[in-house]
Amino acid sequence: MNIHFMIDTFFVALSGVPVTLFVTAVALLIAIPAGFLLALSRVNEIPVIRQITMVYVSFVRGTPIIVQIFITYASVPLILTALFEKYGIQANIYDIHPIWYAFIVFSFSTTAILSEVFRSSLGTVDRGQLEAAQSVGLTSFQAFRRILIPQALVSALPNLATATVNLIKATSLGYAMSLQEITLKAKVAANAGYHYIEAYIDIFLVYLILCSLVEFAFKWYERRASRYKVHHA
Amino acid sequence: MLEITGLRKSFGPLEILKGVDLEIGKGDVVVILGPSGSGKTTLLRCINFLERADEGNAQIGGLQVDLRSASKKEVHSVRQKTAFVFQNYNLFNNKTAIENVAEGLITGRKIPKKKAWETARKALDKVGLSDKHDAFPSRLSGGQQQRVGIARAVALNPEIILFDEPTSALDPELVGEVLGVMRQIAAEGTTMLVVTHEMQFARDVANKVIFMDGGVVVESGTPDEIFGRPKEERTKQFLRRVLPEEYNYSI
Amino acid sequence: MLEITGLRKSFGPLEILKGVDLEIGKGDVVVILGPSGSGKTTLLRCINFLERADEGNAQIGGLQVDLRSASKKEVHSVRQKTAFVFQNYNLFNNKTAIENVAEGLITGRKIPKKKAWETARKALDKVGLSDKHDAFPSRLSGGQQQRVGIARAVALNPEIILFDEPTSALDPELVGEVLGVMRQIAAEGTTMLVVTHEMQFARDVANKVIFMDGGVVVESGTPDEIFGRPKEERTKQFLRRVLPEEYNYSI
Amino acid sequence: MEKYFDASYIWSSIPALLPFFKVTFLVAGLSVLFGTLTGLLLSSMKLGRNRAAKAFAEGYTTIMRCTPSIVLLFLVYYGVPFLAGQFGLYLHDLHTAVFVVITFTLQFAAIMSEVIRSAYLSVGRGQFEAAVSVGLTPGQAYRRIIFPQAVVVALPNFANGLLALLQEGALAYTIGLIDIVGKANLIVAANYNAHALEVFIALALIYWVLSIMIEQFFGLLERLFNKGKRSIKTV
Amino acid sequence: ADGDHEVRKVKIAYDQQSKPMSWLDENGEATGYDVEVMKLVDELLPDYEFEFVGTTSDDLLIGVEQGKFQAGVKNAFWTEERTKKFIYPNEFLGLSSAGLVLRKEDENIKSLEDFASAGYSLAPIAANNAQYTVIEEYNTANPENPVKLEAGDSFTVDVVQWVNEGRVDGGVMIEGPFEKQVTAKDGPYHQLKDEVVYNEFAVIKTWPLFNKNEQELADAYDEAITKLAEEKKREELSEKFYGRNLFDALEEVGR
Ligand SMILES: Nc1ncnc2c1ncn2[C@@H]1O[C@H](COP(=O)(O)OP(=O)(O)OP(=O)(O)O)[C@@H](O)[C@H]1O
Ligand SMILES: Nc1ncnc2c1ncn2[C@@H]1O[C@H](COP(=O)(O)OP(=O)(O)OP(=O)(O)O)[C@@H](O)[C@H]1O
Ligand SMILES: [Mg+2]
Ligand SMILES: [Mg+2]
Repeated sequence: MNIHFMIDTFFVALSGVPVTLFVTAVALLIAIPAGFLLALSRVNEIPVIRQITMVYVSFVRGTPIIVQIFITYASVPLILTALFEKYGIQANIYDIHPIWYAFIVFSFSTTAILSEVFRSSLGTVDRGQLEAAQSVGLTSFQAFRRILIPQALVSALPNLATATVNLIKATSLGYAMSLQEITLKAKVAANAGYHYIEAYIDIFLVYLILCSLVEFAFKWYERRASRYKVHHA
Repeated sequence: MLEITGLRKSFGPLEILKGVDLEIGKGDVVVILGPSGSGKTTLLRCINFLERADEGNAQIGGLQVDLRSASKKEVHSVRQKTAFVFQNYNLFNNKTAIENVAEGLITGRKIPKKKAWETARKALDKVGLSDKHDAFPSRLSGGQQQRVGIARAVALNPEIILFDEPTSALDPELVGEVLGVMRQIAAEGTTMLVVTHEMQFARDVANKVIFMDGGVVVESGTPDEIFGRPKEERTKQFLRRVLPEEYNYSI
Repeated sequence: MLEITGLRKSFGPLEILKGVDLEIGKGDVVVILGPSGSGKTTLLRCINFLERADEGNAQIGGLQVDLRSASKKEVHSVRQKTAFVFQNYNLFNNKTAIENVAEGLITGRKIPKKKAWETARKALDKVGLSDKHDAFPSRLSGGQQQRVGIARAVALNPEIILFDEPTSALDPELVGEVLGVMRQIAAEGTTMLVVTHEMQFARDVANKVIFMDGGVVVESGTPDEIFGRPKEERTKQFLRRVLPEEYNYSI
Repeated sequence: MEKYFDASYIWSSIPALLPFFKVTFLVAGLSVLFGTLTGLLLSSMKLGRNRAAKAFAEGYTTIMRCTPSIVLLFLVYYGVPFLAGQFGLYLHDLHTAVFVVITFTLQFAAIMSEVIRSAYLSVGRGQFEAAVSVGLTPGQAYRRIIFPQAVVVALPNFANGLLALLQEGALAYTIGLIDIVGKANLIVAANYNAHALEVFIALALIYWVLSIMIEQFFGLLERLFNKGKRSIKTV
Repeated sequence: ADGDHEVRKVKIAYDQQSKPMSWLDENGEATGYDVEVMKLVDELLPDYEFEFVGTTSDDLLIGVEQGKFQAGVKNAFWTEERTKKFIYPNEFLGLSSAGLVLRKEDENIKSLEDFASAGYSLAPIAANNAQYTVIEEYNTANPENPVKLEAGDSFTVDVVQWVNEGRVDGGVMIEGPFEKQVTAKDGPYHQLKDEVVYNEFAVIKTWPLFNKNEQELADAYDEAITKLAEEKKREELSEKFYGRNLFDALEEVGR
């Protein structure tokens, strides 16, 4: 074991954290509203959208992310070029930074997972809350924004935390798309001297720290958001 | 003030309201009595569009609406004219007592925040909760929650308040508390439509009592008429079962 | 039959029961009254070991136990001698009405299945649920659920049944129903300890009334003594607030 | 696009991939079995009164949730034989699948401990109290009353965990286990990396069909166990 | 083997997805240039019995270092730093021709210098791949004119297709796979034979890696490989797996 290398590489791996967090943040920013809308479409049983949502969710939940990454990475450029050629659009899609593929893949998969999270959390809010809001003159939109969503959020938070932690871990597969994140950086550093054990330990440490912090932040926020609740023994 | 005609409502194959007519004047306190399942709650809910009626018209504070096909805008204006006090309170769990009361004023009525809080404070004080403004519903006793619910309705200063069994989930000591508050509001001239099992309240406060059964209004009249000289057999039967014997003696 | 001495129980820093003594003879129907929070539920729960007391002894149907440190075996035999009717029913959600009643007989008492079902059927019929044997709790009305709860307790034929506000969640018509069933069971000579707010029931059925407040027994006696000539100021105050005025007149 | 994409590779890969499903299945099945049992133990530690056990179970869950599967896989694959070696046991000859099963058992146990804990808590305490009050022992109360009700709540999350496990199992090929994903990689390698897209599409199709089957199956189970429970439509 | 000697079983790991250097074939057999040479070595060593264990590149490196495997073959190149982790024997295992896959019109780019000067983009290379090391070393030696090197994963990158698509301007490939994909009549990309070219820029020695405690095994290997070299066995296998006898170019091999 090469401790010196391990310490150096720990910081190399750490330098991949911003990319990881960036991808995570973008995926969440897209997936939270999109997942919420999909959840609403299933809850309210909107005909066609509901079926499409179900098929989509089962695909994303059912297939390994690495396979989704691969398919996206390989086929999106092929499809786009074909389209561009057909419509005579002058653009070089190969200049696209790999992070865009990461955005696509992780937004899609997180949206599917969050739609399920939100669906179950909306179910925990009593219908009476909506009725009470309407009876004091709030519109449905206002009722959702001010009363229902804040309450649904509380029961969604633990699952949201799990989804976020899983997303952060999943971005490590971004190495397959040359995404300069934690795992790839550590492994590149390891190559010169074949220091793979040290690299994996570094990767382990970085994720452990990162995910523990995220988990801690969610727990803190959950306590804050649920301060209106009484916890029974 | 409020006039309902030909209100019908079914759930699936079950017809719950079979043509209900109703008239309430300004400042009236009307009590609806009736056995469980007779459609009292459904009636209130249809008036406030929490359920869509299958048929029926309403005239609420000068506004004429079709209870079946009212537009979103009409629904909204009816709700602006009414307030609902729920049997199980339905306070906003994520808001404190005062926020519960202020919410409808600020977001629904667009009243400036400062003024809304002022109104909310007064309403809570009126129901005797001056010391609980900042408590979340989960930290309030049943009677206190019900009073916040009433304050929430009163603060809106609506043309009519609909009460759905506001005391049935309370223990006897708290019942007195809540009825006292309602008495006071009635005395101030607010129009009220109250579903309740509290005969005492009906007799003391109401100026009209409606007896419902099986989705229709069986009988209506002054409290003295209904309690003292009920005409219909069904009404007599119900009152016999519900009133404590001593009460009957004392009439 | 049942004798409790020196029962104490705290939750954290809060002392809820501050030394309660109690004696019930065979066939007695004892009603416990008291304001909310006085420790009535906690008392019943300690007797059935749903809560561990901090101190106290009990003698239940010939069995002497320490309420604080009873062994697992002793707890089990006390529970075999008692039955509990919960305020909020607590029926087994995953079992039909008849399975709810039979469960304790088959699994707890080791009674052969056929015989247990026979007993369960009879118990349900007795509480007027002959047509609901196979319904799941979620498809029963509140009054029906409460009656299944009573049938479940009665079928065990225990030495004593503990009731915790068996009617407080019911509407007035159902209250009558449930109290009727309890009257009938009392008439059959079952020993009962009942926490209730139903004064009518206390007066008609109980042969002893206990008034609790602040974790102690304030006063106890026959219904006539408690309702007619209460000695303690606190008792009088409570009764004034809880009893309908007419009821006071009629005494 | 036609120049590179040849759908016939999809159809020819499927029959080549399918037989390797039994490896995936075996590994997932064993991990689910052992993971659920361990998860049961962990959740009882979390719910119990022993503070040290509780802290251990909670710490364990956090660490497991925060460790990428691939890292855990390597830690187990090298760590377990290393530790065993300290006690004079030689484990390097164990089949790779054993390490994969250990890894996913450890991970699945963490997930299940949370699933079981929340399912248990969702069954009101009143159910337990009612059961002992009619003379059941605590053991009987758990078995006959609490467990059947908790299962209903746990099922959807259990299905989630199972699907996740099947996916994560895809990583087992990194230590040389040839399950269905490993086989896909071998097919791609045998083509000198050409036409990988088609092979992976075939792989995705298989997984997709499987996940739909699992979802349907669990939907069925839910309806079966759901007797007596009133399902409330959301919003 | 003489009877009183116990035969020692050793595990030789190989990268199972690296055709034609080493791979697991359709029949579940280990094969490829590296594996076949090691099989011949095994035959010459009566005291040893080789067991070939297929795995991935990452696992192979960790496994050999930890002693899970006694040795491993994965088309590994030599670097100074790696000698701290592994025993490199005295004798190399084989030769690897590394070249640039380019579009036909870029035929004139013959070296990494040319490629770098043109400012071209290169297909990502898996970080644990020997080719990555080659480019990295070139970049270290030519800091003023580096190749745009990006790490990725081998299984997501299909060099011939990417170059032809225009997704990248060039990619590094070993000659063997290129032959089998494009030049061979039944190759999956035979239809592209007039659109892409392969320009060799280096022939490099490849080595087996031995665990630090396996000096004896490494010495035994050296002995055997010397014998094989005399019999020109490696040349035959090179012809068989790479379609060309790389040993012809041995003179020019720098390292
Ligand atoms: N959403 C619904 N779907 C189907 N049936 C319903 C629904 N809501 C109410 N009902 C049925 O309509 C009937 C009348 O219900 P309603 O709640 O109006 O009675 P109520 O007079 O308020 O009775 P209670 O005094 O018990 O509150 C009942 O038989 C009830 O089962
Ligand atoms: N598990 C608990 N932890 C802390 N405090 C408790 C707990 N259970 C009960 N209490 C407190 O003990 C006191 C007595 O409760 P108990 O339920 O025995 O009252 P009660 O007489 O049954 O009242 P009610 O008529 O409202 O049912 C209350 O102040 C209650 O808040
Ligand atoms: Mg009602
Ligand atoms: Mg109580």
